[in-house]
Amino acid sequence: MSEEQIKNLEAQFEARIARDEKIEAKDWMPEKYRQTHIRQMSQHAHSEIVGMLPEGNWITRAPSLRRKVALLAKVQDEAGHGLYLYSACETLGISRDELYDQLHSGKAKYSSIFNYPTVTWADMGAIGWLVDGAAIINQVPLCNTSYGPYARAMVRVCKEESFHQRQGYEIMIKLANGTPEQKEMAQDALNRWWWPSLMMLGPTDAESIHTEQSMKWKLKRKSNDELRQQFIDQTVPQADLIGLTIPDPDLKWNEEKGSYDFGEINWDEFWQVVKGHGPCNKERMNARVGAWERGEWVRDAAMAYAEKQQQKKEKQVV
Amino acid sequence: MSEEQIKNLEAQFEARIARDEKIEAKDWMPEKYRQTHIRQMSQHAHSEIVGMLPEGNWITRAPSLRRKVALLAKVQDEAGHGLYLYSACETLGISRDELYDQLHSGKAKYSSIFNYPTVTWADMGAIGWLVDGAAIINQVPLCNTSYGPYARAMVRVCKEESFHQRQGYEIMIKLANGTPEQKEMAQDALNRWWWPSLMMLGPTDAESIHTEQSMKWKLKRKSNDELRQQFIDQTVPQADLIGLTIPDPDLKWNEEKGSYDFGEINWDEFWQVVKGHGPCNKERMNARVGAWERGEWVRDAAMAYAEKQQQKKEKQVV
Amino acid sequence: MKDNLYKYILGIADNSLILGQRMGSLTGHGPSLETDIACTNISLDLFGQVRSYYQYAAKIAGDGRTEDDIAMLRKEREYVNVLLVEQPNTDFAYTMARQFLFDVYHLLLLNELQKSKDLTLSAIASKSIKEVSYHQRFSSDWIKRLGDGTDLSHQKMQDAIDALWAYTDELFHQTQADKVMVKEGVGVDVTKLKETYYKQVNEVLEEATLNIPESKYFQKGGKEGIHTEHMGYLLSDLQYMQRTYPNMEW
Amino acid sequence: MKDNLYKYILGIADNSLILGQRMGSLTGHGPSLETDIACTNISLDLFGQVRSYYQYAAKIAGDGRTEDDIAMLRKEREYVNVLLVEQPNTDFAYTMARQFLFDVYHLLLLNELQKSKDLTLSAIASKSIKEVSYHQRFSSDWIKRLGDGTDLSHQKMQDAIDALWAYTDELFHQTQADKVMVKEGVGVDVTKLKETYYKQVNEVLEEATLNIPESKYFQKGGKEGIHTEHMGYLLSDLQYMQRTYPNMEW
Repeated sequence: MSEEQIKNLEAQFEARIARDEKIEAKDWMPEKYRQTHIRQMSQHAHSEIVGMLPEGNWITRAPSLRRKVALLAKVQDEAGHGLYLYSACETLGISRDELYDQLHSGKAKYSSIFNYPTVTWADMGAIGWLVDGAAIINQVPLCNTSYGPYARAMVRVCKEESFHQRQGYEIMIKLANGTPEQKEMAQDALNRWWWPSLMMLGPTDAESIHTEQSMKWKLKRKSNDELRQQFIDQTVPQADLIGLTIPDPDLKWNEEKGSYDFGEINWDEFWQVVKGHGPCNKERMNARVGAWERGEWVRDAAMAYAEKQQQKKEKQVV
Repeated sequence: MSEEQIKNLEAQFEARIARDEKIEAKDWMPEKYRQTHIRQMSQHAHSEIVGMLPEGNWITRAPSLRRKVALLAKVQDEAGHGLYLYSACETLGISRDELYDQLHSGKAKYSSIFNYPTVTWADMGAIGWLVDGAAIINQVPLCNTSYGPYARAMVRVCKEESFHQRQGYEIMIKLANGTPEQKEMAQDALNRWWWPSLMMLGPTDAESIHTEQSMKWKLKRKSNDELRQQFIDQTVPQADLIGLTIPDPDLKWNEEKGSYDFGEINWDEFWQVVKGHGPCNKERMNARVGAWERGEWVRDAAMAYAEKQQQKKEKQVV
Repeated sequence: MKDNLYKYILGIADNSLILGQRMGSLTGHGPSLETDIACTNISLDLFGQVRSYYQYAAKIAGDGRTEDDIAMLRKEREYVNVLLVEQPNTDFAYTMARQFLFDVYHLLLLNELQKSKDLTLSAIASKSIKEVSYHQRFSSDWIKRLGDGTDLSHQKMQDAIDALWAYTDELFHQTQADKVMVKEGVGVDVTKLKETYYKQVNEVLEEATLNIPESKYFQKGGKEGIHTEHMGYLLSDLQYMQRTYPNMEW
Repeated sequence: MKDNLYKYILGIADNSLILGQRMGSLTGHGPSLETDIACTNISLDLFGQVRSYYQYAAKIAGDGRTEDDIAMLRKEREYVNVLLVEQPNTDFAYTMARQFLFDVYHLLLLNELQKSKDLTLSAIASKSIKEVSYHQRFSSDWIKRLGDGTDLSHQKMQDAIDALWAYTDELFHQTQADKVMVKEGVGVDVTKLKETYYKQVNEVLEEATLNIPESKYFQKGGKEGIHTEHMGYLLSDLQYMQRTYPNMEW
């Protein structure tokens, strides 16, 4: 194709997006669009998969059968989200094995929040309430993103995430209304997860790359700082309602701007975790890589069996 | 050597034993004496090593620090016994690696009692009281056995075993005098360990091989049935004293013979366990073989390091 | 009757509890995302069934204990699951072999339990059959895939079957409570399931090119609460929260 | 003062408790009988020290709690051991690296603690020094053997050192209680041990032909009771009996 032809295609492509048309897998798309989507969607898929680990840590120890069932169902949903998102990603011409390889080699990122340990049962509440809460704020706009397979996956993901978020908050309500020990456990979890949750919404706009392009492609509709403000404004009253205290002495309502002012985020910690030196980065990667390597003979066997079955069928046809 | 010379040596050898002289490693001995001793001593050593496993199972869960320390010390003593006994065995010209190989391949036996699981904390009491109790009855006569290195090892072993036995009984006393739950735990442990302990003293005299020869060499001084009777007569009053019931409805004092009559032992169970089909035979062997295989690179490294150090020394001398 | 019914319910439910716990602990660590989802799902189904059984048991006991008290506050000697289900997740072959050897039994049991005179048990059984049929399909498929996959997978699956075989016979033992409940028309006579069980199991093993173990030595004890040494550690985790924070709502 | 002293004692004792628990669980599973004996012995020494510390802590607390209550009935968030000692027994290289990285610190600490104004702490320290010197000799020897053994052992030991290095810096953090106790002449100023620590560690690593990790990223949290995910499982076992059978004598 000549440079002009490409420019032409690009212009048509951008016009389609501007008209809110969905781009589908078979459609022409600029290479950068493809790459950006692979990066973001796979990062999202990896986050679901790695995100199973901190919650999986409490499955054997859930305090009641009801909670155990709910936790299992939640972690299973996350695996399901991983599955749709990997599938959506594969429509862009990359295989699941390549995607795993990027995760296992450290080339692909996943949400840093999952590099914190789940220390008590209350963390199951805090993750649902805060982490899923922040995730929803990030993700709801993606239900209208330009790439069709991603948008459709996100519709399903968001519906389930908001169920998880309510479930997490409900765990916190129960603890906050429980014995003094339970209330303390809830407050402690909020103390530990609050700041990492704010960091989940990404670096400040000044530090954020990719944003402008992402806005155009509807991979992003608000800036990180806007999303963070939205999360805080939504979450503070929820904490108040159940008598828990946000661990930020600088937090206060700003009548004028109609939202909360809040304290300085420890960005050094953020970058340390992003760069692979958070409390559990090594554990998470060891768990994923370990599962993958231990599973190799199983996957090989499944492949070999499928081939044998195929051959048998072919023989029968002959 | 001529046949006559050998006969002569054998006669002298038997005479020395008859005079209660100790045979030492460097002395001439009949091949059968050597083999029988290797078999018995290694079996004894293996029993100490495998015997660490059922008790090791409760180290992380001991109910008090005092008991945890005592249990660690006990298991460490068993490892120590293993060490002396292997060393004594090595004096007969077999290497530790060969002995391990016999254990790991299933060629060598170890005491069947260790193929039962330790199900509750009370089993730590029952093992000390009953298993070590039965072991002592087996072993005390060996302090005067004819082979010097074995006899000397046994002096040390027996001293420690009788400490362990008292310690085990003391655990049972505490439980028997404790809460109803604790007393029940103690009784349950007695119920489960009683019969296997009786079996520990070996098959009935009618079924027992090697006995006559072993008597002559002072590897054995009383028959299995005599030892069993001694164990029962010694243990029943100890159970009575702390209010526990021996789980044998046929047990009763026989005034005439001055000892207890007791019920039928389930010899089918005995032989099933001996043949490798007891509740934990597989687990025990997997644990030992697993530890050995996982440790191979460590032992190789220690060897390589020692060689390097040796070479350095030699260089310095040059 | 009440006491025997209570015991009878636990005899069924404890198997699902312990197997559910084992499967649940694999979540996130399986050989593929698809198997992870399936194993989590099996765990979820089993715990769902467990809740129905223990809620009923709690009602029968009528002493104020809840489903969670029954699930998490008994002593090890009071759990009456078979030894099979408490065996560890040694590798994926063991996990699938354990699942399969239980599923075949489980489905046979539920098919009969549907006919129980006890309407609650019969209802739980009916509700569970669809789930357990899926479990059995899933585990049978993996027996075949691994048995008739590569040389390595064949060997691993054969090892797993050989090792776990010793725990199959206990499935068909009857406790006193079982016998009473069978007489009452409430319980299933498990001794009658044995032949069909081995027939069905052997068919799958054969299709999977696996040898049917010949050993006639079996392990037992679980139904009398005498468990393997794996059980204590499983319970330490299962009971941790209820023991550490007693009498609280979650 | 009383409260700070209590916290200060736990800050020392909890390290020995958790490391003792880790080492104790290896008994019977080590690479050789000799290492089994040595590791059991280290565990034994550590628990012996733990008893002295907690007995003293119980006296200081003066609220009727015993050494066992303090050892086994706290919530996870109340254990203040450093993260280093709770790291799992991944393999023998990790076990020895963890031991070594702790022993060097431990010996430096006890040497200073001997000079404490608090006579009980000073006495416990004096009594423990000989034991801990032996631990350090044993673990240093293994660092050298594995580091300068075969290629495989070198790689495994380097991996272990690299992985555990991130947990060394926390040894030299001070809590509020630490600072108060230092001022009182009771506690050891651990910040002053840091330089010597890394000097001694590095000497051994060099002799063992190992690279000294360059990472400047460290983990912390243990001293504030925020542990790694390994800790909960360790505590489930440690606390099992005391939680299951409360208020009993053993």
